Amino acid sequence: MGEIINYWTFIYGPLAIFLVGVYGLLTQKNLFKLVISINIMDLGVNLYIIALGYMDNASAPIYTAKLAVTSSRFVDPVPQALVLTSIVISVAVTAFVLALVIKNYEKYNTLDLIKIKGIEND
Amino acid sequence: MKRFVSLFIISLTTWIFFTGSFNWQELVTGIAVSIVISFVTKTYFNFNILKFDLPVRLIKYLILYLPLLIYEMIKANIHMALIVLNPKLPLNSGIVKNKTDLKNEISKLLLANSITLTPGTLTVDIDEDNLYIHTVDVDMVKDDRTITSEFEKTIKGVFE
Amino acid sequence: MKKFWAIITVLLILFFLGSGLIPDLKIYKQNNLSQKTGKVYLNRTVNDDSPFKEIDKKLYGEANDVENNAANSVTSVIVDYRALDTLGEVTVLFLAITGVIALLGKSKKNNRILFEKPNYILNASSKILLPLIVLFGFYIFIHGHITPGGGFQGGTIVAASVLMMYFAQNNYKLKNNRMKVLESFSGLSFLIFGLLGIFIMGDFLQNFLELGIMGKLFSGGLIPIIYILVGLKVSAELSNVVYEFMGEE
Amino acid sequence: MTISYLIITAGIMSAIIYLVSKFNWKAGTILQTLTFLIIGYFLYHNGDYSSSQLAIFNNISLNFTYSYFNEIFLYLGISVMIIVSLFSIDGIKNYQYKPVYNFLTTLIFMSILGVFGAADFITLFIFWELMTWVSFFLISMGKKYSKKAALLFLFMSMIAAYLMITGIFLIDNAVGGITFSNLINNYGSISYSLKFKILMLFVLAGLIKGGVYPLHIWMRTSYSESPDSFTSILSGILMKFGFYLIYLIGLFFPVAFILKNNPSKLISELPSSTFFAYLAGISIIIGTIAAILQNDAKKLIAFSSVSHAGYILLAFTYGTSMAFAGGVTHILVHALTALGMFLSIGAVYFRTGTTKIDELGGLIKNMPLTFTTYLVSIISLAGIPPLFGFVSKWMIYQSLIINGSYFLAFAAFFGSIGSFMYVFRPLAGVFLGQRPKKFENVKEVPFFMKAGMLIVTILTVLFGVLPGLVLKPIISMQQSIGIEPIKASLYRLFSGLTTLDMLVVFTVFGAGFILALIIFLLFAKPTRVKQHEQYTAGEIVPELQTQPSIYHYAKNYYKPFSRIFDKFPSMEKLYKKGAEYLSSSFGVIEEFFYEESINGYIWLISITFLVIIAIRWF
Amino acid sequence: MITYIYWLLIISGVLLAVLRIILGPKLEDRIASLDGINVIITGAIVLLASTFNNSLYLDVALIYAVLAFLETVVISRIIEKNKELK
Amino acid sequence: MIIVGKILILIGSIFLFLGGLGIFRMPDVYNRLQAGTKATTLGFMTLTLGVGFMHPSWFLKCIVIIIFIAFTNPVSSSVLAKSAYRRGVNPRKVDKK
Amino acid sequence: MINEPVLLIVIPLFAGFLIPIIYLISKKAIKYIPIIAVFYNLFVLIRLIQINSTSLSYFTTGGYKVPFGINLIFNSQIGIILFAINLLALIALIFFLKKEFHLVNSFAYTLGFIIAISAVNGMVLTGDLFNLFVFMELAAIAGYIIATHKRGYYPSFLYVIISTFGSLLFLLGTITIYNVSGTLNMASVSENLVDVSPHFIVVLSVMFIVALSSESELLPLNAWVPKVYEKTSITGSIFFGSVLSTAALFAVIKVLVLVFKGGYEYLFNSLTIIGLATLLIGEFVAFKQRNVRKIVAYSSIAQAGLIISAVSVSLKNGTITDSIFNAAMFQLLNNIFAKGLILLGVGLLGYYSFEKLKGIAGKKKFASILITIGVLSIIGMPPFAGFWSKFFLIKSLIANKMIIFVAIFLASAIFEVYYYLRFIQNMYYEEFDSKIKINQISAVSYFLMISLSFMIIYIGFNPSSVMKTISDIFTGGII
Ligand code: NA
Ligand code: NA
Repeated sequence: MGEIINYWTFIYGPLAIFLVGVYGLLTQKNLFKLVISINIMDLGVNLYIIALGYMDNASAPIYTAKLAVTSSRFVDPVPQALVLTSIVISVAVTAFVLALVIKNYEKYNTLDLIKIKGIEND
Repeated sequence: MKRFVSLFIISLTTWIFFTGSFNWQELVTGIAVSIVISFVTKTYFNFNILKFDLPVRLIKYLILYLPLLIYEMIKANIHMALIVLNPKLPLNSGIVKNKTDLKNEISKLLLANSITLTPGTLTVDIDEDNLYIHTVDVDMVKDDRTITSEFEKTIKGVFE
Repeated sequence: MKKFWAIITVLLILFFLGSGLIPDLKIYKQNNLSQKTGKVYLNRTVNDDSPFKEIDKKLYGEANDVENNAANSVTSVIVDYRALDTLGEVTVLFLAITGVIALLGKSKKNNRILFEKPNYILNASSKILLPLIVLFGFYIFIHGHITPGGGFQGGTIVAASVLMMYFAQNNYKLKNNRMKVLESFSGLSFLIFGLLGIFIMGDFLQNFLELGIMGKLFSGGLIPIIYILVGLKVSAELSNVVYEFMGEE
Repeated sequence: MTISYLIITAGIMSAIIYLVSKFNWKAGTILQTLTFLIIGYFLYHNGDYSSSQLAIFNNISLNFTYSYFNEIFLYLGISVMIIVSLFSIDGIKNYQYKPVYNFLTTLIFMSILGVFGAADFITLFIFWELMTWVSFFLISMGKKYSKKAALLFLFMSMIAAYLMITGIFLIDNAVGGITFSNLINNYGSISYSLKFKILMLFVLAGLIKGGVYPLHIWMRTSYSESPDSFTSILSGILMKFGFYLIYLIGLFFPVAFILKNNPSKLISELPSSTFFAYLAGISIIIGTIAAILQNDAKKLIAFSSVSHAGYILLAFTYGTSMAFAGGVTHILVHALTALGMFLSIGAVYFRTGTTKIDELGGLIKNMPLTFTTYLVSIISLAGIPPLFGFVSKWMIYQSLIINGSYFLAFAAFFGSIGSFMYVFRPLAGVFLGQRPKKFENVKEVPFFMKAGMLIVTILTVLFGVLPGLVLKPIISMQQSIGIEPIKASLYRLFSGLTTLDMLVVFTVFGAGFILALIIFLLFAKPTRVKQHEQYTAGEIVPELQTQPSIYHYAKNYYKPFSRIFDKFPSMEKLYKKGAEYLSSSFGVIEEFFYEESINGYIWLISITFLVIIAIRWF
Repeated sequence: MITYIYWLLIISGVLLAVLRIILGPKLEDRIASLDGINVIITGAIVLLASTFNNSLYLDVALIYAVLAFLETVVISRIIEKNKELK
Repeated sequence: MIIVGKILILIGSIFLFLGGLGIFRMPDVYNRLQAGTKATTLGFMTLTLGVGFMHPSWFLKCIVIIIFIAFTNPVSSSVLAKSAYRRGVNPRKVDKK
Repeated sequence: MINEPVLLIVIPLFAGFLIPIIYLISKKAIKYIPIIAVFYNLFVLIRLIQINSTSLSYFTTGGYKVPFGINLIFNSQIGIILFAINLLALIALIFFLKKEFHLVNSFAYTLGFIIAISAVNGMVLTGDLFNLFVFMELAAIAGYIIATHKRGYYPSFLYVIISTFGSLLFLLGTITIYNVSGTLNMASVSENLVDVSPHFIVVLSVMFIVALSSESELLPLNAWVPKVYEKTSITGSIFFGSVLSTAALFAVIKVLVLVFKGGYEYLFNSLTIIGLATLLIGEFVAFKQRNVRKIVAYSSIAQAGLIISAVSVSLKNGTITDSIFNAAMFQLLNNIFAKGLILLGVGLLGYYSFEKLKGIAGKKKFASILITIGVLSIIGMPPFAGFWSKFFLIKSLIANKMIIFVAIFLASAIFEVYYYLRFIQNMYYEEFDSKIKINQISAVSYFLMISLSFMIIYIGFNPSSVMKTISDIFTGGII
């Protein structure tokens, strides 16, 4: 039972969030919603990273005087570091792509994918 | 210069609170950071704490104002809790205008915040010397000093 | 109908991904950290001969023979072991922001949100909050190596204070040229410290300073310096974004 | 002198000739002729079979050989080049870039030595490609649309090159080396299917170069658009590169290997030889018909080349000793006759500036030698005794008759009949009939051009009378391979059925001709008609003065005939249609993969993802 | 045991406020709820520090508090300017 | 000390809960702010103070946080209230009488 | 003099960080910084190529030993590939500064470009999976900016979405790999990736196939390529066509070689099929285009497909280098110059559609000849460089009995020859439309084109020495 819950937390949960984003990309026609979908995927990936770094009964990997005495376990610092990098990068990309959405709107006066494609092909 | 020093003192004090230690490394860094920040933000800071009697006032303030505030806050919350927990939700709310004699910006701000944190009142806005306050029970407000007067005295004593 | 198929597709992918990854999750949950790079990062024994060995001495406050003395292992990873990533990450942010400004900066000029009336309370409180928030931001990135904070968080807070000022005071204007200089300066310093690492020790971004005592502010060698630079850079960058969106020419 | 030295010499001389031509183009051209002559002399003088090497790039060395199997081709190449060069001493007067032309033709000479003298496939390929390049530039130096033609030539050559290089690597991989000797020694160890692949690759490459239907599409434009003297090289030699390749891979190697063990299995060893035989038949027919329909003398000859390429292929696919020899002989025949025709047409162009049949006429009086050359060439080409062409056709027919194939016999017959139709037309249109006013003062071409044409004429007649001159090396080639050689003496040929004595034939035909001449001179009562009145029976037609060409009797010469083939699909149109069709169907692919919305792309990605996983999963 | 009570109270407080965000009905209501939630969550982080016995979470709480304050202020000001936002 | 801390935390939690309940139950935005701000601020302060009592070494920092929240929370509420007012949300009057 | 490959990343970054300050002083002065930086890069590269041997060495960063720190991999062959990439970057840069600097936002574009060079170098050099992700993102962001240079907002958006999709999958895979192998160092991943279930490998492989297909221009994630190529500036097209695509392909190959080198037959089989499909579809679609940029875009896609399929064929049996692999690397190198030359040349002529390029060779003889050299090289005409890559590829494929592969390759090559020659025909032999304005081409531009042609011809005449210099890139000290 505990195993199953673990799987759900560590694999299916984040992946499901990731795939909600994919679903958005599959069905949404609005540029803005596509960006949101990408962000949902981002969230899923980041959660996945954190989840894989998680361990039971372990604390944040920061040495403090107290911890040194009790010598309790630390979680893996690598995923935490990676997720920070990943978040910053995804924030940067999101900022840029939102600016692009705005420019697309200024240029085509619509955010509908199909309409923009139509205008683009003319 | 006065602003700078005021700001520096505030910053350094805050730093010490943040770090919670008097380790020399932290202090040195704190001083350096405080100097930088004071220098950068002094233009926007027009509050002078360099008054000779400030420590005295501050103690007075702590003794007089803080208990008052806490008392009022607890009262406010119990009052609020009673309303919230009452199934009938007994409300009689509205916005009223109250006067203040405070001139200093900080003082007015403190007044407004204090009011917001106390029974059934919420400061919505301030103009020259009026406060617009939302109250849960408008009938409680007798005149245009009812809400402000309690805190005004204390704040005036400390900051003006 | 399309949505139906989308759901089916997504569920199928979920099935394959999930069930493909599960068996090995089990394996690696059991011996979780012992065979991972993370272990040697935690123990600061990368350059030790047997990297996976457990160090049993208490690190805090006494260990001086570890590779870096940053109490926060995540910071160790970010700013020391994998500092090149961080350099890239800082640059990603820098470039993305440049791009955003290039795309929108011009068209958004003169569009500043000016309020008919300033909010008195906000205006007054912002004057007190500005130095305190900036101080707090500085505190965060200065202590990045011993607390959970770091350059990005601290920088964000500093820039947030600029945002607050724009919303609180109608006549506030950021001196963005100074910010640009700060941004460049901190970026360049990052690189220069990295290059000094090559000159002095032989490797890019290799530490050449005293490590200090773990948990103290002056510890971790280059780590706090780099993180402060990152903090300054992020502060300046994000402030510039605020400026570009809020400021007027 | 080994071939490698000769090639180096040719290479060096190309630069010298270029420089000399810059100074004085005539001197340069003469130097070129002398160079070719001397190189030819050296090859002949040190006539022992030999092989040699030449190191070029870091680790590629070129191998050459002068041997029984290639000597005849080498001499053919050198002779053609000598004749063309001689012709060019006067013939290139009107060309724009004479030094470059001389330079490039010298390089062509070099590539001929390289291709025919190669002892391994890479060497062959390198000189083949050199030839492609030089030809590309030479073709594009020609007329208005020459560049387009050059491009088409390049495209087809590229395809041929790809096929060839693949075949070369297959050989390399199969026998561990690319030298001919290696292949001969290890031919037996190659599996049947691999042999088939190699054969198909090389034969296809060869057919493209040789201009066999339906891969002939580059020939028509290349022939008609390139400079005239180059056209003669193109059809005289370069086209033969293709057949040399087929000869090597399809014939020589199987022959060399199989006949050592089991002489009777030659044909069966050539997979799909029937297919190629039929292809050859089709090529003959189509080439003939198309040639008949052409209005431009050069295009006409180009299509005749398609038809004759068919003959060569037909002979090769038959693979008997006689057909083999016939094929090789026909290569020589076609080289000589094509040379003669192109040189004479070139001579006409040199003086008149056109090759359009219906713009010309009546030049027999002005240019008698040119006329003679053309006449001798076409008679030879049509396979009429007693000229050289008759010999090769006789050999091919003999094998056809022995093996009996109705369609092929019909094709060969049709080709011969057709030959009469198309070769006669330029003869009539250019040299006979009305002479347009502007050509009244046309003179015979200068000395060196005449000399070139004269040599061709003489050789055509000489080889016709004494075929043994060329059959001797072929026989010795066959002997050294180990095939039972054909039986032939200096002027006699023996097939299983009959004996051909060319001397007798020549005497009979010569006697007949003289008899006819006497009868003509004694008894004919010709009425002289002014040249321009013959067509209108004395009636004055006003348009005749302004547009004489529409009343030219060569105009719509084979109109009724061409009407039959009006609706017939042209291969070129077919290719064009095919390309259009491909283009539109590729449009669908583009729509699917690159013109979707973002959702569409993500669908594509997701499905790819699923498919790849699912295939492996279950 | 008492820890569970703390968390039960805090989490139900958050949930109630979240419910208000969902129910609205006005934009202002949602922002007000968000503001409240933020304070509760800040408190929760402080409590987390106590539970994990790790003072580092206090910094996190403070960061959260700063950002939450700015969030409310900025959103309020924006909707004040753009009255058409609903 | 620990006991005091625990009790303070309990009280704080209760107020935080009441804040949430107030936000949920109150009829309009002003009243929600009233409930949200007051109850949550006090709850937060009490809770944090309790934590500070439980871990004396953190006390100073807890005070900083308390001051910060006590200072900013009314401000933000006020800003939101004013903006709501400017947007034309009228305070609802519920008359008992 | 320090000889660390990391300088190739640091120097352009340094220039990039310097630009904002300089920009405050003088808006024109920022022109010179990137040029100096790339020149210096080339200088450093020459030095590095000289002192490094052909065996693969790992350069540590931060003083942390392999495989725990982030390592850069370098040897003289990688140096040469990098040199070509940087050279093309320099050419694009010079062209940009001369011609396109004033067009839009010169600041952001210059910055984007110089940082892109840093990112591209990082992609080629890094030996760490996550670091590769960071550099890929950095290059991608630079790419997004460059893609918007001519207001191509929609293509850029498309590019962002597709590329982000790819990089998220890559991240997912990278983290999964870290979780099971405990390391991010490419070479050591492959050693630790044992005892995992076959399903796991399948999922992981597919994740990587799809993830890497975006930057390497493989199906199914390459839809952005033609759109972006079409709508960007000349500099942008060279950047995408020669600089970014090469680096990305190299990075992908690096991941395949270092991470998946042994026993992932299914991965390589799938990649071969995908690569060949990409090749065919790319050539088919290019066949129908009548716009040179689109032609180059699709042919670039096709080339990527070819290279990837050749590489995966050569990796299938677990051996890292063999002749097919080397031929693919040779092809990679050749493409840099040929594509760069065509894109630059056509960009200089100023028109992309066949309609407008009709007969332009008559007016712009020299430029047309130079373009033609590029085209002939791409279609594999001897003696240009491209011929030899086809030569080596066919030779090695046949030596490995990949007859079907060769057949597909040859079929696609014929399409390629056809449409490129059609382009040449259009340029040379059609009637020039006198309404079309002819652009002046400056001496600098000619110089750039000539230097590219020179490279093509040089390789064409020294194929085996060049081949020898870049072959066996990944042999040597793999830990
Ligand atoms: Na109140
Ligand atoms: Na509040």
